[in-house]
Amino acid sequence: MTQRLAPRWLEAETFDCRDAFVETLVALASEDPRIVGVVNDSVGSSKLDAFRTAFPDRLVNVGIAEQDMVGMAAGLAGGGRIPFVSGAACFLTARAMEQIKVDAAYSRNNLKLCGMSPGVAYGELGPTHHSIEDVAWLRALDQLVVVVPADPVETAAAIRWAAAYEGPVFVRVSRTPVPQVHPADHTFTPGRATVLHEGDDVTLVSNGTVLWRALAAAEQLAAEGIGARVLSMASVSPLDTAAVVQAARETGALVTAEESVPRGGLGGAVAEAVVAHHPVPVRMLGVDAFAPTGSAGYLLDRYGMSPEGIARAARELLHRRRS
Amino acid sequence: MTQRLAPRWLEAETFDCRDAFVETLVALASEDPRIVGVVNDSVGSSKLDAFRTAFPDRLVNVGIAEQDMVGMAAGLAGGGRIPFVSGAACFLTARAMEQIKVDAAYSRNNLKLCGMSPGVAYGELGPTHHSIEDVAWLRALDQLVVVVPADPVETAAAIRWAAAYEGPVFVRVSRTPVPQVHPADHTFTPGRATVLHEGDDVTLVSNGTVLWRALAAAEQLAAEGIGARVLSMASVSPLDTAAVVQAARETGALVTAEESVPRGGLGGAVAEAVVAHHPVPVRMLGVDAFAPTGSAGYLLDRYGMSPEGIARAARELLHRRRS
Amino acid sequence: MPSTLSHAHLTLTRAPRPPAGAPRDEVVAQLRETARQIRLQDLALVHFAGAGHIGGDFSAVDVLTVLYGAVLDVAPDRVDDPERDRFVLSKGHVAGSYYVTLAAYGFLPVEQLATFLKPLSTLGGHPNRLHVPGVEASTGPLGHGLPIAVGQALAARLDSSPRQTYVLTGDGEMQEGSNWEAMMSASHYGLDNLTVVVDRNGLQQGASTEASMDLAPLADKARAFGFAVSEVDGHDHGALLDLLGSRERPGGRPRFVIAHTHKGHPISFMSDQVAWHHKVPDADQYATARAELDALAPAAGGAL
Amino acid sequence: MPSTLSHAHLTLTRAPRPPAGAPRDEVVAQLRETARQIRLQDLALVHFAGAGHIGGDFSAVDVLTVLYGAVLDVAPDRVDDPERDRFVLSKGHVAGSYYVTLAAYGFLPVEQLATFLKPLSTLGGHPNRLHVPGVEASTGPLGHGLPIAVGQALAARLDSSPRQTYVLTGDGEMQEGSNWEAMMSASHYGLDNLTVVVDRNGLQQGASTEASMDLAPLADKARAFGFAVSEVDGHDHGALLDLLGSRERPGGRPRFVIAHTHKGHPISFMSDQVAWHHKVPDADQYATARAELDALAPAAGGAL
Ligand SMILES: Cc1ncc(C[n+]2csc(CCOP(=O)(O)OP(=O)(O)O)c2C)c(N)n1
Ligand SMILES: Cc1ncc(C[n+]2csc(CCOP(=O)(O)OP(=O)(O)O)c2C)c(N)n1
Ligand SMILES: [Mg+2]
Ligand SMILES: [Mg+2]
Repeated sequence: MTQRLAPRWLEAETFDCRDAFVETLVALASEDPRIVGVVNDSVGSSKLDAFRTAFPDRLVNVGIAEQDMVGMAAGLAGGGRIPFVSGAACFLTARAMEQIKVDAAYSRNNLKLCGMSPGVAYGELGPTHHSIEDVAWLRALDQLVVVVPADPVETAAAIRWAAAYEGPVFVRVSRTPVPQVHPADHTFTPGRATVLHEGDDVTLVSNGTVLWRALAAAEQLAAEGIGARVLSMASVSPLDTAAVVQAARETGALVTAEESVPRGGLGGAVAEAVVAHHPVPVRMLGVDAFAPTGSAGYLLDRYGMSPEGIARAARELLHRRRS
Repeated sequence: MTQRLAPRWLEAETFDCRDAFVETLVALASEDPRIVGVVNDSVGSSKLDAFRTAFPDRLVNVGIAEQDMVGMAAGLAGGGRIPFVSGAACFLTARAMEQIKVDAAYSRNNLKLCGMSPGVAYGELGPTHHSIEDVAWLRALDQLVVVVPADPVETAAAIRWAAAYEGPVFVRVSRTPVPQVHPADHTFTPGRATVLHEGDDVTLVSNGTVLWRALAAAEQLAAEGIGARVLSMASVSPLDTAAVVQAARETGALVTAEESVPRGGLGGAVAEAVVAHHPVPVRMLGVDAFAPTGSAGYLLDRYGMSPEGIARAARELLHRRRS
Repeated sequence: MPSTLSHAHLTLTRAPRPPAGAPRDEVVAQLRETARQIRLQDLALVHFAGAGHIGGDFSAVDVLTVLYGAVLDVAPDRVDDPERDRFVLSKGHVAGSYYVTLAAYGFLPVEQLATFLKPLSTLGGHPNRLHVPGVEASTGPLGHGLPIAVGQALAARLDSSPRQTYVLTGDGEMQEGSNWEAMMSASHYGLDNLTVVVDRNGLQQGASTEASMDLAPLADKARAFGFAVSEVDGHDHGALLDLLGSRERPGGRPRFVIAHTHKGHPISFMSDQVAWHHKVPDADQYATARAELDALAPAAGGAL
Repeated sequence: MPSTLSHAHLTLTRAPRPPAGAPRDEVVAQLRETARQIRLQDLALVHFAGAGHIGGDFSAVDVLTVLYGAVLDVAPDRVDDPERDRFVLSKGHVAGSYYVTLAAYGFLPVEQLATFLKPLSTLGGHPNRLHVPGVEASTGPLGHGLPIAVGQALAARLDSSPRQTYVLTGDGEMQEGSNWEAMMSASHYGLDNLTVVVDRNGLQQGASTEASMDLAPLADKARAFGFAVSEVDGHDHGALLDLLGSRERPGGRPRFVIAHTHKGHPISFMSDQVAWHHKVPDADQYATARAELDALAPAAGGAL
């Protein structure tokens, strides 16, 4: 699937974004004593060992109990702490959905919800451990900022921003290896997208572990003379509606690609912005069903999100528009 | 707000859909001994007293424990029963989201999840008791049929269909009084919409307690010479994509109106279908934020879904398209 | 349709907190009278709003009054003081009696009570921490308050602060698993700065707890989850004051207080009647209930 | 990267169910040997797949073997029989040992085990009831199995059927509130046809249960929630057979069996080591573990 990748993607060093997450959190916590970690027996799976070593008293393990995890974190916030709640995205979101709705979003407690290994990152562990719905679920909630960073730089930026922001945030943190796609000085701003690749024929909107794949697709398309704009859209809620509308206006067609269910997810968000302001064709790629057994990489390819798959979707969309 | 309503809406008899729900369930249960009710201290709020009187041994109260409610229902299904799980939509969905994902959708257990008093039906009890996210949340789940009936006829039809269908279903059942909008012989088919009012200038897509308001809006628009097609879309997932695309093609603009968050909800579903097949402008109405204190009717009006509000949205959309 | 609440129905006056060192009898008498006033005012709120949860309101009023009147280290001018005590009303459906209690102790202007459940009022059917001064947690869905309170108590522990956390839950509410997760956490972390009070009125929404989903033996459950358990008459202001007011703490263990109460107490036709979970008194019932509460006024020589 | 599992590594042979009336000693010996075979096969599965949860696999194997070998009224040709017993593996992460157990008792072809975790295999990291014959519930998220089992047991009760329901949970898993909701329901409905077995290995994912979130006193908790509690050595096939195999039921109360086990048992370097929750044996460790299991073969005179 990757034979047409430009060498820089094939040779790129890849990163586990949990490392950037923890490194950033430790640095922030050294400066701000209010920061605490809250986990559900998930120190290892969140790679929080360094945090625990540095701040043994500021890592609260609630055991395997996700409702209590978010509820207690709300109480810690009420006591002036800034809790970073860190557990597998699938259980954090589905098991504590009502606490996220009421104790985080509605109550606007200062909670930072860090969904580890979202999407299909758990690969062969299967759909019970996949978290393909979290983006759609949490985007439906008023007041909550939903962030899907694409690489270690953006993960660190999102965590730094979240610590400084006074309010509830959900950030996905993936274990799936990704190359660095953003410049080292990249910052996170809610509701602000970044153009990572210029083009006027079609736009690829992506984030998370799929963004590098979209960039690789854009390079393939460029080689064929198709100018694909790549919009890096870590901020799913609020969405950068202006950037989407501008892309619709200037490129006339969009492909979205995400490691989640596009129904209501990034794809849905883009579709809603487009029909509200400048209707153009949108093709939504994502993991739209309970996946069969396979690794994360295998599944992303299978659901049409190999670089080649994304490029093909763009080509088909352009072809349909022309015909 | 309702001064321009045609007399038939002002004078119409209104119904609490829970009555049709229970009446239908009792009738079905008399014929099929596999049917059981499962509640979370919600016999009264689900109006299930008649069911309990008729089948005292077949009404399982799990207490105030929603995770257990859905899990036990899955076990009852594994024992050959057809459980109708009935509790306030807000708690049923948010509190048992992971059980709905895993035990209902992923496992395809034969569960009928009946979300009572969804949307803003609980009025002054506030956003903790509102269930404006359920449609977006459950639509994100693979395998689950999501139904939002509009009146007693459609509620009964959906419950009858759900009992006969072998698989997981979510049905909203509202307490908010609504007039009958469907003919007495109306049936429910997943993925099938019904045209309730003909028109070629604009389409109003709606369901649930908002549908009669959309019909009233269409009558207002008709009086002004604007032909508004009204699509009754109880089946949110699967969606009747063909009907939406046909409406987009034939009327060129759509307004969606629903008692839920349109982000990812009915509005989102329509937006996704439209951009995939025939991009046209869509205006999405719904309860898109945590609502202030107020009754259900007050809040629906406030969020732009009085008949006049819906008509206004349609007019604005047409105006924008023409300019 | 009841007419709307007018100024004449705002009978509540602000209750002074008893000065430190006041004799116990005086304090208890004052708490008893304040509780009676709170019930009178809450009754009017529910009657005129045409909605509310008067059964659970009235079973909780005495605990609320003792907490706000003599136990909690809180005050209207210190709602943001990090060192205030924390109180979480987990049974958020009794917002009516809670708002009245907050008004009695000066957290809300009494006039604001007239907006209860009105369009755009900040006094909605469940307390909202962003809109109501003194409210620590937005509640309503059962099973939220106890985990939050455990977090509050743990925060105090992390701060090495002596501040205390109290939480009031329903008994039916203890069927929620989230509460048992929180119970386990509280004892795991040895939070002896936490007091859980259960409003043990034996009724939930549709029936008795026993018939709905039996909680018994509740004390054994709490003990097995590591709590120091005590039981008390939840309408006895003196007993509540002695128990809740005591700053003695069982070493390393959180406290679990089973407050035996009656839903709808002390109204003859409401007490222990499940229907009054959220029934609204009509004009006759309103008058009767008022008369029964009036008869309990100190001047009338009555007692709750 | 381990090489892939080949036919030569499919060492498992189908274990016959002991005939009714077989002497206890023979049955126990057979169960012990089957458990050893299951461990050998599971070890290969995890080693070659490069993933799995071998610690929890090995603490659960003996309970699984006794249940499928001598207790459950189930059979490969009766997986749809409404009157079969029900078993729910709530600690779904030990799918590896569960698949091997199912293969040992004929629910799956042994060859199919070679597909464990391979792309598109039906034998994924957690059991799927739609794809694996004999699996009653799709599990993986902790805290699902017990509520489902309570529903199964209640269904039997509604049918006036003698069929039994068994569920195996992790001990860390008992921190989930959903389980305590289910415990309360089971005793409220008097489900003496339900047996909850807790794999009490004292470890969870990151540390001991004691350090993570203490469950003690677990027996008291279960008793306070209305269960008849017994404790047993979870690696003693005879004791498990006597306890689980007995059809005597405590009148009106569900059973709670605390099976004291060791994670990774009986491998010297795995036993009671939290790291082996989901560590994968490398080639050397694989060889050593095999040798240790081989030394326990009946011919070698060993015993688990
Ligand atoms: C999670 C959740 N499920 C259901 C409800 C609906 N509900 C509101 S009050 C109530 C009964 C509460 O009983 P209890 O806790 O005993 O309170 P009290 O008797 O003091 O009113 C129920 C079921 C709710 N508010 N939250
Ligand atoms: C709801 C949920 N939260 C977290 C996890 C991640 N997880 C998988 S296994 C495990 C530890 C389980 O410990 P225990 O129940 O004691 O099982 P055992 O020791 O028998 O392996 C955890 C936390 C999960 N599977 N489900
Ligand atoms: Mg009660
Ligand atoms: Mg364990």
